[in-house]
Amino acid sequence: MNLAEILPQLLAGFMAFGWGNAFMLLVGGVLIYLAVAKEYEPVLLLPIGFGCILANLGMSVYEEHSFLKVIYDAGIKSELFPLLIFIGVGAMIDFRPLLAQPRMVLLGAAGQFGIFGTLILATWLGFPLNEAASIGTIGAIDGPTAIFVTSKLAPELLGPIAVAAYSYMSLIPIIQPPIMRLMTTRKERLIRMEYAPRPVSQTTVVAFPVVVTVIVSLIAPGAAPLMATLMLGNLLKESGVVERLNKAAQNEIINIATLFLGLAIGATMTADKFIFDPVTGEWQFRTLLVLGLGLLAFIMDTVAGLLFGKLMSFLSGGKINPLIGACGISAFPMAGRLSAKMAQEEDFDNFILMHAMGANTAGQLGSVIAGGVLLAIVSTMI
Amino acid sequence: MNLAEILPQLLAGFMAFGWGNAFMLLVGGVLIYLAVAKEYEPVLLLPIGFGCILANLGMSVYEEHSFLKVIYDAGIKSELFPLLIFIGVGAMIDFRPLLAQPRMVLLGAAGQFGIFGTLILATWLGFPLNEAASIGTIGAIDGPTAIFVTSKLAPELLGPIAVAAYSYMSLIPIIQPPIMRLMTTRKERLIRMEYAPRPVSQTTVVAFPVVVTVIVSLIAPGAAPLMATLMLGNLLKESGVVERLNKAAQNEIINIATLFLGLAIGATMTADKFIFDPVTGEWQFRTLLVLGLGLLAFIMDTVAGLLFGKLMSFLSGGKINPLIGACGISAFPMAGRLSAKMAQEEDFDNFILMHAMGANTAGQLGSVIAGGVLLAIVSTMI
Amino acid sequence: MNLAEILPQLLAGFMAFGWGNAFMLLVGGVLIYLAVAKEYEPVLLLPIGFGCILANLGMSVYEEHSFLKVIYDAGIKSELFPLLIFIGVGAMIDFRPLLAQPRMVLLGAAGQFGIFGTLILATWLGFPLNEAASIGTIGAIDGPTAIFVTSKLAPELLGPIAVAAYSYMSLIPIIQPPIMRLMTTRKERLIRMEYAPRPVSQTTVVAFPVVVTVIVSLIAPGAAPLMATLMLGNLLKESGVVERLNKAAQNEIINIATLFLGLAIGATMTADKFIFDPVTGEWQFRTLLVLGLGLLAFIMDTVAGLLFGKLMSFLSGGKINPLIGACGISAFPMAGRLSAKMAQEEDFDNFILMHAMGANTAGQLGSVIAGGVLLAIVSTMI
Amino acid sequence: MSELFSQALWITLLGMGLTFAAIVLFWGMMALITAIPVGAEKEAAETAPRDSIPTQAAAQKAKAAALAVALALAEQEQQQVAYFPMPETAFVSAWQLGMRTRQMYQKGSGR
Amino acid sequence: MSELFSQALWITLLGMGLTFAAIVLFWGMMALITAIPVGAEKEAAETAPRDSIPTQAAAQKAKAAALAVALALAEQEQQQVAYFPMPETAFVSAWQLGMRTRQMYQKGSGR
Amino acid sequence: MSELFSQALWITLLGMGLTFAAIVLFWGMMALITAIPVGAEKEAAETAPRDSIPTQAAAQKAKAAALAVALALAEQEQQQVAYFPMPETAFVSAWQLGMRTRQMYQKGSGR
Ligand code: NA
Ligand code: NA
Ligand code: NA
Repeated sequence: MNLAEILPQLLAGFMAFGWGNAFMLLVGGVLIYLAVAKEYEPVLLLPIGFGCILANLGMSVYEEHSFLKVIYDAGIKSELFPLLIFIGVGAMIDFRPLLAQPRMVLLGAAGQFGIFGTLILATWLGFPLNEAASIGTIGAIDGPTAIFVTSKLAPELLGPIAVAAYSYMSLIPIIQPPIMRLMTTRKERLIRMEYAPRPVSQTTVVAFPVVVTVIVSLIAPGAAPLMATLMLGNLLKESGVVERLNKAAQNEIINIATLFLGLAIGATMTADKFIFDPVTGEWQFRTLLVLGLGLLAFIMDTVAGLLFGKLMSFLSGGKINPLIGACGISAFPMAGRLSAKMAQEEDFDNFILMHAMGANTAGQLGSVIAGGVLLAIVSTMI
Repeated sequence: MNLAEILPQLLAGFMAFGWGNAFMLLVGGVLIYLAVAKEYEPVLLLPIGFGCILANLGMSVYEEHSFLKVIYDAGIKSELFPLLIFIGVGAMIDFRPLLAQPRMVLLGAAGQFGIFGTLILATWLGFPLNEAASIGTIGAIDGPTAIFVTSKLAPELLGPIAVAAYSYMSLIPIIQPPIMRLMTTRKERLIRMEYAPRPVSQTTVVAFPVVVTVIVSLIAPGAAPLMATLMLGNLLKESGVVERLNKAAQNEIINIATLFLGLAIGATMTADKFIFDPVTGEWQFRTLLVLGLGLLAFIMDTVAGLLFGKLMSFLSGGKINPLIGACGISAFPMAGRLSAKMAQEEDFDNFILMHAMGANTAGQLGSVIAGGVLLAIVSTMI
Repeated sequence: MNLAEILPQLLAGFMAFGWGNAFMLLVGGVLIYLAVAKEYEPVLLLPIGFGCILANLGMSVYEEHSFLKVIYDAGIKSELFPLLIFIGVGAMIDFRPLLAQPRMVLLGAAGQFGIFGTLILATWLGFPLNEAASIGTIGAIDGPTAIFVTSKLAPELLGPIAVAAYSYMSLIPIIQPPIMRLMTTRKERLIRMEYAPRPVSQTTVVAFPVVVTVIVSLIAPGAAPLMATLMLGNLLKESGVVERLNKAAQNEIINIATLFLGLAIGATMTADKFIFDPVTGEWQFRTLLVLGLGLLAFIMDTVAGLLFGKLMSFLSGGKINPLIGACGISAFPMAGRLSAKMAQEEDFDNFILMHAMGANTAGQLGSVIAGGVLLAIVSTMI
Repeated sequence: MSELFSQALWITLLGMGLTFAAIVLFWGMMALITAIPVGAEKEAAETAPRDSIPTQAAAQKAKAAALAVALALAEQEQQQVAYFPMPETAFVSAWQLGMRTRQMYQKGSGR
Repeated sequence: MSELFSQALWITLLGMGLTFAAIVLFWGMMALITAIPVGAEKEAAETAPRDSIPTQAAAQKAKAAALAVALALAEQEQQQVAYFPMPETAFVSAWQLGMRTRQMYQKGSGR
Repeated sequence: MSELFSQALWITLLGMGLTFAAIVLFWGMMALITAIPVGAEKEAAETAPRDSIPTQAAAQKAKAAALAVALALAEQEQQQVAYFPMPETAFVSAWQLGMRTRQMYQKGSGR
């Protein structure tokens, strides 16, 4: 027995631990703090933060025998986790407000400009196309879409992109209101909207997810898996005949996938990818840039959505409150509620929640489509 | 940037979509319609129908990077899904009615004739032995058994066989009654059966699944995994000491496995396998043949079961109502209830439900054994 | 068609079945009996017993196409199952009694001596180092730790080690009391302990699992995955903001992992590994030795824990009841309750439950650390 | 007769034969397994009386069960004025059956 | 202007164009899909009236819903004396929204 | 003494040493971690008072808990006339303990 042989092994934990790792432990701690004390998207930030801590203690997804690598390979590399989460999200979405007012769907397209605006900025800053596009997906303002596209185009950026997407999403009530006040007049915010929806039959509600799946798979095959799973979840709920499966989607499947998705993404956040790579001797400023660009993506989305809302308001002869343009960014259902609240702050009797929720679900659809289109275009160019 | 390069990629969805795919979308839509509007086995036909639609939109199990291929490989190729479902099914079955009247078990053997009768017909129609045997398993009238055997012998037929098995099973109340009326006299249907069961002790109920597993594994090793998982589920329930695991079997495990089994099987139903293969230039009439043979399998099972019921009625000196012969086909628990209902239609005071449920659970056992025997014999010959 | 070809296949079940297998069926039956009739750790002994039966009927983890091999590879070889179970266990543990009396943590170290004492005995009996260390882990008196370490060092011993660990753990109320009576005087057992705990803030309770993860990962990297998952589960519960994930950890995740862990471990218990290997012609006396050494491990743990308890009692001037030393062995929460009960048997008004539970959770921590340290040291030497 | 066809016939003969053989074996085993525990019943009754059907009450329970089924069927009949015999699904129905069976026993023992 | 940057502009043009095209297609499809079932409504009403919003009651329900929201928002307002607009989480909130929506309808139909 | 045996002794020495070292480190850390939040307590009390044990009520709760345990143990004692100390399972018992602990606190604070 030779202590000289055993000691390095016993001290392996300390030997591999650098100041960069210590800093990343702090980052993980901050994420957990935000999740627990501030309740910012805790179901994701808590696992991501804990995964980040583990990644810098020798359990990253880059270690050959790490259990987090097993989970990463099984769920992120295979693209299963975002899709499983979408089955659950689909089972929680109600498309009736949108189906009752079909033209609201247009608002779901404008709110995707942030994706492409950010892509332009990122290429201008020198990011290669695959990374720039991945950063752009933060502008989808929809976690699973951003993770699905990024895991195909630039998996090395999964950590910062997921963190940016989910953190800013939880900050929607802070990010959007100033922009909304700046870009709309009080008169516009006071516009009341009539709620006289068409009746929506059960047949329509069941047919909708199937038809959407077919259309999107044909015109944007890149988005097909995302849209298919989202719509599968919705079909499970709306069909009303498979309550067992509906419950499994909304509980077991989404909870397990969410926990392990968060852990695995956090476990990509090693110090050498985020701070300083001792092998190449390079500082990783990209992480900060990603976080900054992500904030811009949210802002551009909101601005584009509001501009389109103003256009629709003008075209409709002032019958549409432009505030609901801000719901087209996705961020379901926070953005929808926020718009309704802004309108009500100006006039206590002004209720636009149903219109806002319609635009918000349209934004969810638009986000997935834009993400798929982006994936398809960029895939051919790299 | 060259549009000529990108365009084909953007139109990839349309380019790969032929009239055959359009037809299969219709088929998927019909399956979903049957599931939702008619409630024909919705927990399976809904996922199968949706999977069929996805398969013809570029997400089949034959695509290299399809998420449904990942699920197919993990659950069907590995044979796990049918076995996981059987754990849950076993936890839902009550063998007490059968244990209280052991001779009822004989009815579980005769009702398997359809398996072999269909095999004969299929070979006569020119199917190779492995495919003929797989088609025969529709006569097991038990989804997981049919899928387990088929995935080993002829995985290319999984789609039509699963669809046939589950659709006809949901049509039991339409298929069986005419045959039952035709083959039994009113006098026979009026036979009342005494219900004086032996007491069944807790020890017996716990020992039963273990002993069955041992016997079947020795004499029909092909059926061992199916019988073992079915009996494991039953043991979890009957032991009464592992309520957590029992609930997991009856909920999480069976629900998740059922959803993904259905999706993955539906995702095998591509147009080139079902309608017309553009590569070989051949029409796939086999699918229609499978559906037709499957119906015959159900009919032959019922006829054989009733004939054996009449034989037992004769041997017992008219103490057994031959209607319960029709429960030996499996199709648990529909067939059991149907027989009881038929007897009661003739005579409102005639209750044979407990006898019928005994024969029905015997049919479940017989189906698994016959499936295993078939698998063992055919495996040596191909 | 040649019967001579088919017959061997049909009789394959009987041909492969030897007297050793018959004996192992009995062993499996006894385990199921203990689980059902005696309720000895049924959630694990029932699946292990059933898995043992399957292993000797041609479905062991050593068979190429066995579904239990699929489960074994996915959950044991990958080390996922013990870790998933620990997420659930962590979500069930309350560290408040320990945090309120920090010095109790010392008792968690002494109770690990059985691990190393057993290791010494096992090497003395001729076991190679990797197997001796694995046998020692029975002394961790914590199933997932023993399984995690053994699956890395000596997977061939998984079956007997898991069976020993769980069986003796359920026998704690029989094993410990005589030793406790023998090693303590009545006067010592009568010592009352003041319960004036420090207040434990919510911040402390949330920070604790994170800090423990960091410390253990640095000083005992071998234990890092175990401690990290245990603490993740605890964080999910204590954070209070991710109730969905907490419930998933305590239900779906732990139940499914437990069921399949038990089955897969049972399925390693084939006759040729446990009784007699017909290839080498050797009797496998090792199994009996493992079971015997395992019992000694429990005894040595208890003795060391009590001795340390007496030391602390002496050092504290008789303010500490040495009985709580017996809780440091882990076996959470049985050992904790047992000590409280022993103290109360002497004096009906003596309540040391909170102190006992503190020492008991300390034992849980100590077990994981000792297991990790053992793994790290032995890994460098083989 | 083609060779394949003759093979199919052989498989049928062998397959049905083995299935019947296995089922007959089951019969014997069940006769045995339900006979043995009469001695062990005492112990079983002490530790786990919850699920076993007591002999004396069985006939009464059967009647109660039959009545419950009759009511259920009558009810179903009425619904079918507008609608054919509800083709329920295997899983959901198995589930329902379990629940219903439990209810039957509850009614029986409640008397 | 670098080639990469020009590529990015092209992607933006193409991407936003396709996204709008898809969404416009959705609009048409939704107009169609919500128009057709008026004929099929009768059948649907027979088999599954549970989830569809009846025309006659819709306006009333909308009012009820609006009122409920108003109350909820007013309530939220009060809480915010001490605390800024609760940044809720996506999943939990989606969940809550579903529950709340159901409650709204329950209140509406309960009147 | 064989080399293997001497290795085992070394492992024991090193292993127990490291385990004790880690546990002592834990002790220090816990002393620290439970000391710090006294300053942070105010904030914690505002946002999350639900789970922390208030100092003033602790002694009272301990009594209540002790009483509950006494009753539970007494009850268990009686059952054991016919039956030895129920060897419960780890998971189920951990679960039960959690429930029981919660109940204890509920009883305590309900007074
Ligand atoms: Na968006
Ligand atoms: Na059958
Ligand atoms: Na221990």
